[in-house]
Amino acid sequence: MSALPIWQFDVLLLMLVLLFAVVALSIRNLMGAAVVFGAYSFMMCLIWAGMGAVDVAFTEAAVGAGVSTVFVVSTLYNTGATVQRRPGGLAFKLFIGVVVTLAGMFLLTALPDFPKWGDPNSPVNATVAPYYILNTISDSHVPNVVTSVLADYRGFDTLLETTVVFIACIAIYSILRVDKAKLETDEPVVVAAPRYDPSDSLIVRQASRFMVPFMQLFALYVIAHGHYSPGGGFQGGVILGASLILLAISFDLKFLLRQWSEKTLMLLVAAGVLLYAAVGLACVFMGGDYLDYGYLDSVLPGERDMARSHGILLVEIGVGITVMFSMIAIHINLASNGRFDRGL
Amino acid sequence: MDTIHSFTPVWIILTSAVAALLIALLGRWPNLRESCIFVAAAIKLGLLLSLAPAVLDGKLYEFEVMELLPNVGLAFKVDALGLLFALVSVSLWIPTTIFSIGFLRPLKRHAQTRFFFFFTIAISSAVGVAFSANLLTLFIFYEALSLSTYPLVTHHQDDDAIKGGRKYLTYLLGTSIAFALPAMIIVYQQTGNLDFANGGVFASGTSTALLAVLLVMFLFGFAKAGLMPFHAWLPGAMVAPAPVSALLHAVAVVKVGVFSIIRVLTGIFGVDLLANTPSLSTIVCVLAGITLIVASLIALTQDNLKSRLAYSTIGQLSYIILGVGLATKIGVAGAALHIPMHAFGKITLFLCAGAIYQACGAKRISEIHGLGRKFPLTMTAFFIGSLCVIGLPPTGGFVSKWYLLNGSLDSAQQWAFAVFLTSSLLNAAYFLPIVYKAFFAAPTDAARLDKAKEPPLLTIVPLFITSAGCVLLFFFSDKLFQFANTFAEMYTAQ
Amino acid sequence: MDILGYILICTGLVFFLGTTIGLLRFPDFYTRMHAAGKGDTLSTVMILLGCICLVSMSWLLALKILLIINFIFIGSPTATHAMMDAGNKAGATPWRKDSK
Amino acid sequence: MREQLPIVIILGPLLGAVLAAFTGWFRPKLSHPLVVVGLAISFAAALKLVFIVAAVGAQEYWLGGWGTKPGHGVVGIQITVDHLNTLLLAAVSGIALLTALYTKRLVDTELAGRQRYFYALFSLLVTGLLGITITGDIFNLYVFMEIAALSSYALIAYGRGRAYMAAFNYLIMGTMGACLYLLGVGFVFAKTGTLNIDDVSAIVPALGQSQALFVGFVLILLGAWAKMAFFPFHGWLPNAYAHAPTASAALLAPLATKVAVYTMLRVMVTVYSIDYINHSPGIQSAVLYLSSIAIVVASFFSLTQTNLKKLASYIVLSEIGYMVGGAWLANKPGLTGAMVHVVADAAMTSALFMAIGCIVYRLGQAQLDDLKGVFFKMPVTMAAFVVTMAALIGVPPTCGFFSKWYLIQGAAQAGVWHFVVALLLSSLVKAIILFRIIEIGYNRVPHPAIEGNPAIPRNEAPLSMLIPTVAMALGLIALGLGTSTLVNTIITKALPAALTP
Amino acid sequence: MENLMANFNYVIVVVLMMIGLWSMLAQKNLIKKCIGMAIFQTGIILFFISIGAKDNALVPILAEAANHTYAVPDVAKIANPLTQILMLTAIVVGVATLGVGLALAQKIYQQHSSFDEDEILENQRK
Repeated sequence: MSALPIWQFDVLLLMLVLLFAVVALSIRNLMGAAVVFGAYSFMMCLIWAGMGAVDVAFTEAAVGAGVSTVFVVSTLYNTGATVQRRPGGLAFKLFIGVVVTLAGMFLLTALPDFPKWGDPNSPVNATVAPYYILNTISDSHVPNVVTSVLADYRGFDTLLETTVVFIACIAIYSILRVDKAKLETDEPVVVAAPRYDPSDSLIVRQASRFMVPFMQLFALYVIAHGHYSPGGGFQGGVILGASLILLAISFDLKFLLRQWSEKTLMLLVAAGVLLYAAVGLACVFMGGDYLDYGYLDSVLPGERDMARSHGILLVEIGVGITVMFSMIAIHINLASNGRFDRGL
Repeated sequence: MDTIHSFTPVWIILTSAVAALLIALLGRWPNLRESCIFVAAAIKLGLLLSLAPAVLDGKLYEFEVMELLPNVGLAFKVDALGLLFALVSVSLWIPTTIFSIGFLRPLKRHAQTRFFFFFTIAISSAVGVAFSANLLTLFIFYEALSLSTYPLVTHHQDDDAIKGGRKYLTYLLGTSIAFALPAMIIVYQQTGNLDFANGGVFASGTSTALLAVLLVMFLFGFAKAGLMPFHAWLPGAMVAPAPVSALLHAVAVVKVGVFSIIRVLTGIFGVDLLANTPSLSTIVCVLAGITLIVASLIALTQDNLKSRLAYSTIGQLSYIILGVGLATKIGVAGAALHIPMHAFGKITLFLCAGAIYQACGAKRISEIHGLGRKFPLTMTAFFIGSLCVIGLPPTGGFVSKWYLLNGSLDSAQQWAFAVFLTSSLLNAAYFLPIVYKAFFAAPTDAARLDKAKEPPLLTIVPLFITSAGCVLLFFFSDKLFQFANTFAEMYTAQ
Repeated sequence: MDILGYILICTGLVFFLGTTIGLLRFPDFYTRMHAAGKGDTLSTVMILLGCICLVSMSWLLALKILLIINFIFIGSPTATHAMMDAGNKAGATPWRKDSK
Repeated sequence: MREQLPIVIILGPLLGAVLAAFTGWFRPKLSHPLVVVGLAISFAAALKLVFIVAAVGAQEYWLGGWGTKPGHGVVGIQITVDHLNTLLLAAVSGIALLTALYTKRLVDTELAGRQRYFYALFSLLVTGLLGITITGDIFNLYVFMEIAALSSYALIAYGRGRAYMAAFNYLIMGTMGACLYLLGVGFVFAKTGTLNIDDVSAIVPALGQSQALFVGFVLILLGAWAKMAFFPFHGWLPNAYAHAPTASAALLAPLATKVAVYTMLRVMVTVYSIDYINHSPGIQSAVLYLSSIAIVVASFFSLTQTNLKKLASYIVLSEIGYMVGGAWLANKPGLTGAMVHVVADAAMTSALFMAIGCIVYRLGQAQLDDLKGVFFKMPVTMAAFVVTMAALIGVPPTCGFFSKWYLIQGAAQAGVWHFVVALLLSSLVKAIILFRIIEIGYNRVPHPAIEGNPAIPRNEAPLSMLIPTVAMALGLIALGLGTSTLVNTIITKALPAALTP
Repeated sequence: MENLMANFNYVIVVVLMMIGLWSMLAQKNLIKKCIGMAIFQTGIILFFISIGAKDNALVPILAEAANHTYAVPDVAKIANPLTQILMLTAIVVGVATLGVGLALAQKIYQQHSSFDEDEILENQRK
C-alpha cells in the first residue's frame, strides 16, 4: 500500500461530516436522523482512513456505522416513536447555544499553541509512539503495530475496554429484561406493535442465509489475521455479531434464540472477559507481571517474543467472544424490549 | 512548677462513665441502679481528695491520652482551679441525686433510667472540662455536656419541653460552633498550640484588635456562662425537672461556662496580658458588668420563682467573669472562690423551689405566701441559700464577694466596686421579700396550703446538706481559699 | 492493463452519474429505487473491476476485491428488494402515466 | 518479580464480578459470597499497602512489565500507590466490603427476582472506582471512569419508576464529564506526548505558560466537576441517589463523588503543580466563591427536604463544596483538610446512608413525618445515625471535626473568610436538621408511649444490616482519633514539597 | 488566519464537538440527546487522530516485516499507532454508553409513551 496524500479531499470530507452532523441533529424524523447518523459515521471512517488510522476506521465502520445505527433503529422500531414532538424551549436552547459557543471560543484560543498539523516531530509523534514502531517486531513479532500496542503494551486498557462492553451488556440486560411471568404485574408497558415483519420475505431470507457464512468466515479471518493486517478482536467480534444480528433481522429472534439460548449468550459474554483476565493471571503465576505474556513461553510455543505474539492472539480471541455475544445480546434486548420473544 | 504524670485524672472521669453504663444495664432494678451512682460518686470524691495535697503545694497532675492534631492532644491537667471545680460538682452531685430520687419516684416519672444515665454522663463531662489541659479537650467535653444535657432538659417531652430544648441547643451549639470554634482555630493558626499556659500563648506584639475580636468571640462562644445577649437559653431551660435545673444552674452547665471563660482568660490570654492591655480587661469588665446589673433588674420583675432564680444565676455568673476580668490576684482568687460559694447557695435555692413545687405545686412567688409556717425547714434552707447568694455572713457567699470587692479596689477598674455593691443590694431586694412573705404574709390560697404536706424525707435531706454547706463554707473558707490562691498565684505572675 | 482499469472505472462513474440523476428525477418511490438498485450495483462492480486491473500484481488483493464484488452482487439487490417490499407494505402507490 | 499487591486491588473485585456473572445463572446464592471474597481480598491488599507505603514510600507497578524505556518514558500502563491515594484505596475497598455485607438483606427484599447481575455490577463499580484511584495513566483513568459510570447507571436504574429518568440524566451529565475529561487529556497529550502521570508532571513545568495546557487543565477540571456534581453541574445527583434503590445508593453516595474529587486532587497536585494554581489567582478565587455558594445553596436545599434520602443527597452535595474549596485554597492546611475530608466524608456518607437504609428497611418509606417514635422503635440504628450526623456537623472527637478544623484553618490562613462562614453555616444547618429529626423521632410521640410501653415495640433492623452500620459509626470516631497519626505519617508526605516547610 | 487554515481540522473538530455538546444539553428529545452524545464523542476521536497524524504517512503496519525480512522502519513515515489505540477504546466505550442510554430511553418511553423531556417531567409531576 502507498501513502494517502489526500489533504484537499480531506477538507471536503470534513465539510461533509459537519453537514451530516447538523442534518442528523436537526431532522425531525427520528428514523431519518438515525440513518443520517449512520452516513455520518461512514464519512468519519473515510477521514480516518485518510489519516492512516485504518484500524480505527475499520472499527468505526463496524461499530459506529453498523451496530450503533442498528441499535438506534431497533429502539425506535419497538417504541414506534418516529417523529420528534414539539420543539419548544427556545430561550433555553439559545442560552445553551451561547454557553457552548463561548466554550468553543475558549477551546480555539489554544489553536496557535498546537504543533503544526501532520508534523512528524510533534510531541505526540516523537515521545512514546516511536518506541512501538521500532520495537514491535523484536518484542512480539507483530507487524501490525496497532495490534501489538492494543493487546500488549497497553493491554490493560483493552482488558478494561472488554470489561466495558461486558458491563454495557449486563447493564442493558438488567435494565430491560422482564420475565413473562411478572410482565402483567410488573410495570405498565406500552407495546408498539411492529408495523412490518420482515421475516416473510423469502428473498431476504435466502440472501442472508447465503451471506452469513461468508461474513463469519471473514470475521474469523479478521481476528486471526489481526497481527498482519488491519483488524483484530473487536472488529472481528462485531462482524460476527452483526452476522447473527442479520439472521435475527431477516428471520426473527426466535430463530436466533433457538441456536443461542439467552443463558448461553450471557455466559459467553462473561467467558470472553474471563479468558482475557485469566491469561493475564497466568502470567502472574508464571512469575511475571500481570499481562506480561512473555512469561507464558513455557506453555506457549516459541521464545518470549513468540509467546507474546501467541498471548496476543489468545486475548484477541477473548475480546472477540465478548464483543460478539454482547452485541447480539444488546440487540436482542433493545429489539424485543427485554421480552426476548419477537422484535425487529 | 513540677508536674506528676498519672492516670488518676482519667480514672476520675471514667468512674462516672462506667457508672453510666451500669445504670443503662441495671435499668430494671432501680435500687441497684441508684446505689451504683453513690458508689461512683464516693470513689470519685476519694480520688479527688487524694489529689488535693499535692495540688495545694503547687504541683500539677498531667496525662496525655493521644495526639489529635499536631502538638495538640487529648490531654488532662489537674491544677487547683480544676480540682476545686471538680470537687464542687462531685460533692453537689450526691445531694442532687438523693433529691432526684425523692423527686422522681413518688411522681412515677417516666424514663428514670434515661434520666440518671444522662445525668451521670453530664457529670463526667463536667469533670472532663475541669481537667482539660488544652482548649481542644475542653471544647470536646463542653460539646459533650451540651448534647448530654439536652435529653434532661426535654425530659417531659411535651411541647414546652421541646421548645425549651430547641432554644437550649440553638444557643449553646450555635454560639460554640459560630464563635468559639473559629476563635479556637484562629488561635491555633496564630500560635500553633492550644495549651493553657501560664501567661497565655500569644507572642508579644500580637495586634490588640485581633486579640479583642478573639476575646469577644470566646466570651460569647461559651454561652453557657450566660453573658448577655446570649443568656435567653437559661430561663428557657426552666422547663426541666427541678433536680435538672439544680444541676444545670449550680454545677454542670453554667459553671462549666464560666470555668471555660476563666481558663481562656488566664490560660490563653494570660492575666498579665489583660492587666497590661487595659482595653481587653475593660471589654470583659463592661460586658460582665452590664449583664450583672441588667440581670438583677430583670430578676426583680419575675414572679415565677424558678425564672427569678435563673436571672439571679445569670447575674452571679457575671460576678465571676468580672472578677477575672479585673486581672488582679485577689480578683482572680475571689472569682475562683465564688464558684463553690454560689454553687452551694444556688443549688439550695433550686432544691427548695423543687421541694415547694412537689409539696403544693406552687410555681409562682405570689403562691407561696405563708408557706414558711407550714414548711419551716424548707423555707429556712431557702433563707440560708439566699443569704449565701446575696453574700451576707455567716455564709460562704460573703467570703467570695469580699475578695471580689478587694480585687476591684486594687485593679484598674475601680468602678467595678460600685457595680458589685449595687448588684448585691439588688440581690437582697429580690430574695429577701420572698422569705419575708413566706414567713409573715397571709397565705393567698389557704385551701392549697392545708392540702399541702411536708415533702418526703429524701427531698428534705439534700436541703439540709447543701444549706449546711453554705454555712460551713463560711467557717472553713480558708481551706477553699488555699485552692483559689494557689491557682491565682500560679497564673498571675505579679 | 492499467488502461483497461481506467476505462472500467470511468464507465462506472458514468453509470453512477446516471444513477444519481435517476434517483433525483424519477417520479415515484419504486422507479427511484429501481434506478438506485440497478445503476448502483453495476457501477460499483465496474469500479471495483477497474481496481482489480490496477492492482493486478498482487493476486491476494484481487481475490479480496472479487469477494467484495460478490457481496455487492448479493447484498445490494436484496436491500433494494427489501426496501421496495417495505414501501409496498407501507402503501406507497406506484406512478402511472395519467396520474399527475 | 516485584510486589503484586497493587494489581491485586483491582483484580479482586474484577474477577469477583465476572465469576458472579457466571454463578448468577447456576447458583444465584453464590454471587454474593463471591463478590464479598473479591472485595475482602482487595481490601486486605489495600490495607497492607497502606503500611508499606507509610514505611517505604510509593509503590509502582507496570502492567505487562512495560516500564520506563530510555528516551520514551513509560511505554506501558503504570499503576501507582503513593501517599496521595493509598488511604482512599483502603477506604474505598473497606467501605465497599462493609456495604456488600450490608446490602444482602436489602437486595433480597427490594430487588427480589431481579438481582441476577446486581452484585456483578456492584463489584464492577468498585473496580472502576479503585482503578480511578490507583491508576498512574491519565487515559487509563478515563477507561476506569467509564467502567464506574456505566455500572452506576445500571445500579441506579434498578430503582425503576422515576429512577430511569434520573439515570438517563446522570448518563448525559456523566458522559459529558467523561468526554470533557478525555478532551482535556487530549490537550495535555498533544503538548507532552505521553500519558503517564509522572512523565507528564515532569514535562509540564518545562513548557511554561502554554495556552493548550491551560485549556486542558480547565477541561479536566470541568470533567471532574461534572462527575462529582459540583455546583453548576449538581442537578443530576439528588434525583439519582434518591430514586436509586437503597442498596445502590449506599454504595454510590459515599464513593462515587469522593473518587471524582480525588481525580481533581491528583490532577492539581501531581499532574499540574500547586504553584500552577497559585499562578492563576483569578480562577482560584472564582472556584473558592463557587464552592462557598455550593455549600450554602446545598445546605439550604437540604433544610427544605422532607424525604430522608433526598436530604442526605443534598448533604453530600454540600460536602463536595468543602473538598473542592479546601483543595483550591492551595495551602498546606487547606490541602490537608481536603485530603482528610475525602476519606472522612466517604466514611460519614456511607454511615449516613446505611442508617437511612436501616430505617427505610423497617419503616418502608423515608419521609421525615414517618419517623415518629423511631428512636424507641430502633434505638441502636438511631444512635448510629446521631453519631453520624454529629460527625457531619463536626462535633469532636469524630472525624468530621478534624477535617473541618484543617479546612477552616486553611481558609483563615489564606484569608478567605467567606469560605469559613460557609463552612460554619453548613455545620449549623446540619445541626438544625439533626435536632429536627431528634424532635420528630424522639419527642413527637404520644406522652405515655415511653420506654417499655407496648405502644412502640422494639423493631430493630436485622443484624446483617445493623452490624455494618454500627461498625461504620464507630469507625467515624476511631478515624477522628487517628487523624493526627494519618496526617503525620501519610498525608503530610502527599503534599507537594513546595508547601511542606 | 493562516494559522487557522493550517489547523483547519482542529476548527472542524471544535465545531463538531460543540454541536454535539449543544444537542446533549439543549435538545429535548432523548434519542437526539443520544445522537448528540455520539457526535461529541466522534469529534473527540477525530481530535485525537488529528494530533497523531503525519504528512504522507503509511498505515502503521510494517508490511515488509510480514514475511520476516525485517528492516528498521522509518518512524516519520508511519502513522502514530498510539492515538489509534486510544481511539479504538474510545469508540467501543462510546457504543457501550449509547446502548445503555437507548435502553434507558426505551424504559422511559414505556412509562410515558414519549421521548420528550418536558412531557416526561410533566407526567412525573402529576
